[in-house]
Amino acid sequence: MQQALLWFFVLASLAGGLLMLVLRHPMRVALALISTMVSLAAIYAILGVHVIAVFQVLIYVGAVMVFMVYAIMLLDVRDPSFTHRYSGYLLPGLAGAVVLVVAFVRGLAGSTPAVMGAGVGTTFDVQPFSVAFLNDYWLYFELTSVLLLAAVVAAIAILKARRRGNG
Amino acid sequence: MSEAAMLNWVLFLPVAGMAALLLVPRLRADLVRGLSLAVMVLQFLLTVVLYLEFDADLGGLQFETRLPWIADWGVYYHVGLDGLNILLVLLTAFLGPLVVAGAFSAIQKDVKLFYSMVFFIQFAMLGTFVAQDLFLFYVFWETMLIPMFLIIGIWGGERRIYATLKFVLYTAFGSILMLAAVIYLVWSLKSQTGITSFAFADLYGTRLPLDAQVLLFGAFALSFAIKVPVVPLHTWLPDAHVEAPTAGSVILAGVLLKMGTYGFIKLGFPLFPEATAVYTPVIMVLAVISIIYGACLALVQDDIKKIIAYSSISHLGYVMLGLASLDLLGIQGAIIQMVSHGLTAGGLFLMVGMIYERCHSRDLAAYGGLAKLLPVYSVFFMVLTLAAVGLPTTSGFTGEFLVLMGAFNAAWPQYEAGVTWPLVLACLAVLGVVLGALYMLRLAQHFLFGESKAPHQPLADLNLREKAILALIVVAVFWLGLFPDSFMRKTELGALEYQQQVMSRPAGSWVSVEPAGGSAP
Amino acid sequence: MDNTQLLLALSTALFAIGLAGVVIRRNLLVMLMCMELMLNGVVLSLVTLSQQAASTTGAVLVFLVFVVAAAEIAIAVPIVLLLARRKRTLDMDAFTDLKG
Amino acid sequence: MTQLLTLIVVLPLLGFLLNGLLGQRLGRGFVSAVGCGLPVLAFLTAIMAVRAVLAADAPLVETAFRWALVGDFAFDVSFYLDRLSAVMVLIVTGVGSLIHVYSTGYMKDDPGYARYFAYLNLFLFFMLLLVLGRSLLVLFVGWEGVGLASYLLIGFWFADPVKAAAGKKAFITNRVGDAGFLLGMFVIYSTLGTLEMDRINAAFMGPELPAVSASLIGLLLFIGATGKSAQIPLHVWLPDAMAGPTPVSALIHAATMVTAGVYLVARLSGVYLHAPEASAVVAAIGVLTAFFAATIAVVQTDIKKVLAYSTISQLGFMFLALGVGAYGVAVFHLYTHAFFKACLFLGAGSVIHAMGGEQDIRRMGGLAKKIPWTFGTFAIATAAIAGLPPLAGFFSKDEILWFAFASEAGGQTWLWALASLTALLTAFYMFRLLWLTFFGKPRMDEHTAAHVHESPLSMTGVLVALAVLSAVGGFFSIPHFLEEQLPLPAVDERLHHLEHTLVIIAVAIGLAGLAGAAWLYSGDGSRPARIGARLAPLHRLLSGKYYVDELYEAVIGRPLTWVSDRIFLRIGDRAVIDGTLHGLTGLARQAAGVLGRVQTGNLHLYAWLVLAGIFALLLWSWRHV
Amino acid sequence: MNASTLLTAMLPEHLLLLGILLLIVLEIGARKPREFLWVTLVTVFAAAFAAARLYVSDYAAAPFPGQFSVDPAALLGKATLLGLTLPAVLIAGGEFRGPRFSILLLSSVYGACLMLSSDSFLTLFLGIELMSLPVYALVLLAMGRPESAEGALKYLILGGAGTASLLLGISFTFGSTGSFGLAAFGAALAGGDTMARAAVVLVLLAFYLKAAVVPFHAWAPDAYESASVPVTAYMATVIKSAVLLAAVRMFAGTEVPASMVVLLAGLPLLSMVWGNLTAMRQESFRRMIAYSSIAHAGYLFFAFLGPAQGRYEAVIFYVIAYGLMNLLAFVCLPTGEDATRDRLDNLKGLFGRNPYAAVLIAAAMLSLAGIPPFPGFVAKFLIFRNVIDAGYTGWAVAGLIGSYLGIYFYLRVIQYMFMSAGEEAAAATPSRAWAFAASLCCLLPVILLTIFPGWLLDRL
Repeated sequence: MQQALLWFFVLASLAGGLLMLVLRHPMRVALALISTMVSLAAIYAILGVHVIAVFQVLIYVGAVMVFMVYAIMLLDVRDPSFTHRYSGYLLPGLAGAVVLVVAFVRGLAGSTPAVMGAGVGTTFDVQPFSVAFLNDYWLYFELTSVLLLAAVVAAIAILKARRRGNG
Repeated sequence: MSEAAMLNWVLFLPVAGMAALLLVPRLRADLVRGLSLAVMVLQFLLTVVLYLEFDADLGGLQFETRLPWIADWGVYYHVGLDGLNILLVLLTAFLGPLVVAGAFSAIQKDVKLFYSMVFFIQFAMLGTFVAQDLFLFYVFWETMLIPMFLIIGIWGGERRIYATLKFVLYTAFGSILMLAAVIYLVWSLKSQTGITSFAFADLYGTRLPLDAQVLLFGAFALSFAIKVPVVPLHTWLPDAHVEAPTAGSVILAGVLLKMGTYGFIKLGFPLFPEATAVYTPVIMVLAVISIIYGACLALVQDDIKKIIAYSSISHLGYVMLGLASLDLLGIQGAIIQMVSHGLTAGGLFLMVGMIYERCHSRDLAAYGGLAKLLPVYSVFFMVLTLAAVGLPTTSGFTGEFLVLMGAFNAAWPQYEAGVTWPLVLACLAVLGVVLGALYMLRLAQHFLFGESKAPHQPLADLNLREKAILALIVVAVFWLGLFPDSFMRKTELGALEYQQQVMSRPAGSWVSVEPAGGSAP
Repeated sequence: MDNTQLLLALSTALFAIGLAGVVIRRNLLVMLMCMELMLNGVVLSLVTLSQQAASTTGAVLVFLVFVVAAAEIAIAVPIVLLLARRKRTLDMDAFTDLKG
Repeated sequence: MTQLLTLIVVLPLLGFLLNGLLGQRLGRGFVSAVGCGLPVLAFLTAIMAVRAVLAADAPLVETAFRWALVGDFAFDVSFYLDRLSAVMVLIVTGVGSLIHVYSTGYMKDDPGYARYFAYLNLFLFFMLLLVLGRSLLVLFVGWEGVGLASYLLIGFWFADPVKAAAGKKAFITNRVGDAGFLLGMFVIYSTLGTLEMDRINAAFMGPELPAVSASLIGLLLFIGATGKSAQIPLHVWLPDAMAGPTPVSALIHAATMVTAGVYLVARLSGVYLHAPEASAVVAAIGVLTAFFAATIAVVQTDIKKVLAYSTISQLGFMFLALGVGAYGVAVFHLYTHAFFKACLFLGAGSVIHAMGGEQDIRRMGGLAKKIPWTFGTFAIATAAIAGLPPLAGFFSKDEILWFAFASEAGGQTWLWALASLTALLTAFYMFRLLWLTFFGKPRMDEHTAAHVHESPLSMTGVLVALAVLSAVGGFFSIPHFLEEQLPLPAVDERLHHLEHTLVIIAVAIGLAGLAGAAWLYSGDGSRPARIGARLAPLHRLLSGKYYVDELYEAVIGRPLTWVSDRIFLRIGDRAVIDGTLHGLTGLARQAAGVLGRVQTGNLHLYAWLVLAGIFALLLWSWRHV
Repeated sequence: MNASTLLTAMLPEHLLLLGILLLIVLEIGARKPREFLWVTLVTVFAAAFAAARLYVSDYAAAPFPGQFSVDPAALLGKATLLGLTLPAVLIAGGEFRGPRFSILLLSSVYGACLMLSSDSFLTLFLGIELMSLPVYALVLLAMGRPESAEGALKYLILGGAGTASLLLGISFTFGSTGSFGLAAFGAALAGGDTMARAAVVLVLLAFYLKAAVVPFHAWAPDAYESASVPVTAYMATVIKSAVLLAAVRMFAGTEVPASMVVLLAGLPLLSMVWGNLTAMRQESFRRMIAYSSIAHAGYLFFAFLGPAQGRYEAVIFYVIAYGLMNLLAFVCLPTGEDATRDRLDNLKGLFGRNPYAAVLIAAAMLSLAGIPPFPGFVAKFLIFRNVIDAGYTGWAVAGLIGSYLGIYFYLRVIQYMFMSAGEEAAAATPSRAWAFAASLCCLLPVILLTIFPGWLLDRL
């Protein structure tokens, strides 16, 4: 059952990814991406990595994609990129992607990760994760805040530049 | 000042000169000129003292300074005089004031920069000659490109950019491969003995397998041969000479070209004796080709500077021949020939510059019968022409004669042993003597004799400054032609050491080291 | 093919599809989303492997990736807005002023 | 005085320096005093030195200074005076001094007076270096130096391109010879380890012969000699050299410099004695040169050209003598030739002077009465060169013919026959010259005729002195004087009885030449024209000088220029070398363009590059585990 | 872990953070826009000084074991990066209103410093991102250049691809070694299975991309050209240096296995050739420097062929020499409209107008070309010496020939400045005190390194 679900979500996320390449309107692409993300969250849940699954939904779908959708709606300009979906590098790009996937799959199929087999522990429950994060990894917490701070300043700078620029 | 420090003084005086020039206001051109001349004269005088103090009976280095420079790599600031460089140092210091004085009226643009560059190149050239550390040598060797690039490029003629880029790119290509060889050589020394050192003295002791030697020598030789220049690597020279301002040509012909031959004698041959044995036929053939090819080309040029430029190729062919002959006569002759060529070609370029300043043409056909228009000029020109032809009593004869004799002397025993080609080469080289007369007299003929004409008349004959410059050169030319012995005393031990370094190591006695690992791309 | 390999394959596939999307799609916003898809693919691989090893570090890294992705989008979208305002188009092929 | 020889050499050098540096400022008096005084002083010093040599009966050796020391080998500048060089040094300084004196008259009005004397003194300096040098190197210095002085003096009137070109031609032709000389020197050094000529001779005279072919050395040095002494095939420069002032022709191109080759061979007789092949070549070249030059001289119309070819011809005689081992005889002829040829040239100079610069004998005639001193001396010298007894030329030429016939060291009948024929021609063309110039009706224009006048005393005096020497010089037997140093070759006993016959033949030849010329050129001048018309092709060939110049130009000159210009410059330098370089830079430029086009500004492409890069790297790294 | 270690070990970072916070406060508090450049300068200088001071005292500590540690090598790297930032800040004087530029710059430097101290891939990843994200914005902040947003976007998207590749690589590294520690990379490099190989390739690729190695270089010319001069200078020097120094840290003591040599030398060699050739035809100074930096990335990656213990020495020296010289060129560029200021044509006749600047730019170009006696030569020598020491003579020769191709376009700049006549109209540019100070900042160390390269080399 679980395995079947896993397969289902694997295929669903793959389908979502592929759809992103072919759908015409950005909004539909966004929806495809969201479906992929949700499928991935489901996979994480199946794997038992609940914290990540929750983050996936909250941060990606909840924050990032909402932001994207907002941007899409804001920029509802009709231009050639809506009618002509593909750049001049369609064939090389697809060929590249296909051979890359084939290479990855064939290359990695034979190799067994050294970390195999530990299975799911309690590591990924919310509480142990939070404790570990704040005890052992608080450096990253700090750094992340610096990063976000910088990103905010950057975003503001860009927006202000737009206002000032154009000249 | 202590004895040893004096060489450093000589070496760094141009740097001090540059620094002093920085302080002079840009528009005080006369002050710049005067200061430059004063510094150069001082440098020459100091060099003369050095020369006189140089003890001809001591082998090895004198006035040696050895200070750690990049201690971590075993690189030392190591300079000193020996029999091989003493004359070239003297020549460089001698030409310095003449170059400076010769440019007094010719250079009116960016005077300060010009003299700074002259100082710069003087520094680099002296440094190359006196360096006893391969790294230091290489640094000086390459540094030379910078001022020359600017001198030709800024103050040169119409196609100066082409000429100067050609010069730099040509030379830099050789240097790049030499750099690889330098690194490899030092690495070999380290892997053999555990010593990390760039000192010539240490590197002479490196024992390399023949195939490695052949490659390394090839890299060194390419770099040196371009600088000499040896046919067929010579085409930068005529262009550079033609486009360079007078001072540039004088430096180029007077000193810079000797870098190549000096490189051979100081590094190329002694570092790789077995490879030298392999390459000697090639070098001798190329030297003879240079002699004849350069002479032939000089014969059909219409640009006065080009004639002298091609004659330089021919004359330096003699130097190469002498060096490769490994006969003491040839080596000594080659050293003298280097100096002699510096004097004659330098002097001729100065003279061409003087006429160019007056008439703004280098076209041989535009001139004629200058002997009537400019009698004093013509006398000097004739003397220098004849010195270039190698007429006895001039320096040119001393060099050519000893070189040819050396080459022949080296070839004769081989001939008796049944190997004829060296003798054939020596005989062909003698042919260069005839060709030399042919093209130089053609120049003098068109230039000085015949119906009087010049693009710009009336012409003022030489002024006192110009006379003084040329008189000094002429005196030196005759001095070297009539009494070379005093000079050759100073170089004899150096020449002997060189000869022994190259010849004494019996083939096959070297210890093999591991061949280079790694794959080539 | 066991699950780990299946998921790794999926992860690389998503990575490749995302990259291909950047190559072949002309719409700027779509390109951004394809970039996100690449990151998603990578996250999947991270999660799979950390889950196998029960590594908290891996989970922390995934969290960091999320934050970085968000920050990247936060910067990218304003840039896209700027470009769109300037040229009234979202066609990447229109933005080839810099070249050579 | 111990440095006597050095002094001889230095005196003219001093003259050169004084005249060259100060002459222009100090005026003609000073120039004349220095220019003539120092050579005369040198002559006197030379006499003292020669007396010392004769008194001591040993060569005088002096070392001036050490030129160079390489390894164990010293190149010393040292001087060597023995009987041979004594003869030479006396000729050089003696005749030289006379010509200097003559020049004061001849060059009186020339603006380059000081320069002229400076050059002349310089020439003397180098000539003395050549003659006195002990080592081949010093000799070579003088050898090239006289070439230089000759070059400068031929081109003395440099404004005329033809004259300047003649100077260049002389220099370069000499250089060709010098190349041979150098090679010879190198062979000697490489095998014998010395360049000092007495040692070289000694090496070959010693009990054990050196392990080198004397003929090789002999031939190489002889190449040098052919250059300097204008022998076939390097004879072409001498006639052109007549472009210089006439006293120069007399001194350099007749009396002294051109005999340097003869001197060299005589000096190294030790080598040539052991080089029968080389000697044979010398003799053959000598006699052929003598003959061909004589034939050309027959048709020349320029007074100086006739003398020039006669000089070549006479030099040929000297080489013939050298070739058959009669070194003393060669020097003897050199010595007599110096007198009569100098006299002839100076006489010609006097004629030209009188004619206001005219040199063409077709426009002369009947000068005998107008310039009697010149005529008289010229006639004596002509008779001397024609070999009429008892004048100087008779003795020397006769001995040459005899040894050419009878010497055991290479005497051949055909040498004698050809030489005798040449002697006949010599007598003929010399008397032709005499006749055309001095006898018959004047053929010059009125204006010139009116101005014909005898030369000043400084010139005629010298002419008389030389004429006297030409007349009596033969009584001083140089071969005898040099006997102990340069023994005469053995003569085939069986031929001894022919000696007197040959003398008679020789005299007859001289007279026959005289008679022929007299018959042909007395009268209205129609006879030569008729004969000339009948032998038109031959005449053309002879006046074209056998077209040797043209041949050289076609075989060497033009191909050299062509190869240099077309092959070396255009193909070698420009097309191949620079072409390759420009090709490479063009390639780099093009590559830069292509690579620059990859940067299209299109992000899709950039991303694709990343995609392709990942794939390629992965694939490569997996393939090469 | 005690508080003082925490404070001391991260002192440079703390100072930077302090500066950032101060600037934010100031921006919020300021009534009208002001530059606050002094704050930035003092911050960078203090941080650089702190790093240098700690380096001199041979400080080493691990406040977050396995995540963040400092050692002298890292400290010297940080001091270098911060020192190189200083001139970039100086020439930015007067160009940006408001402290946002400063905040972004400081954050970016913060990230760069972080990379040099990272012990785990997490820190490295955060460092790279923290370094890159603000730069995307900085590129865009050029005054009056409509294309700059385009450059920023290209940089961002390709940078994102690089990030993804890095993360995939990290995950594979973890998969094959079971560790997120930086040392795992060495293990993966030494290991032979396909996943380890993929991990190495993907991580390396991210570094190649950030350092602009062909074929992952394409963003660089566009981004460099679109950014303003100080930002280009910053990108060309500090970011490139940080990436390379981080790579050295990541490679640590691992010798490159023979089978990986082509991977590590092939693309860099291609980079040299590509960068040097393409640079020949550029007409924009910044674009030319971009291609030059692509070539230099090639040289720098050659250092990894050499023996492990020489790598750091080679890279740090190269980075210092290269960075100083690059900055020297940038700070001496004539002032003016940003869009025209870096046209190479604008440099024509510079010597006549401003000899000081022309001479310094010339020196910089020659140094970049690797012509002695400038430090660039010593740096190049060091790298190729290491390559030959490791036995890869063939590669060294190829690399040297590749470097030869670059000489021409550097000389072209000198040719423009000294040998071509410029319009005199452009004359009389006032020499700004900021730029002069910046030039001194670079010049003094350059002189020191030119005359006594040993002074630094002996200390490495």
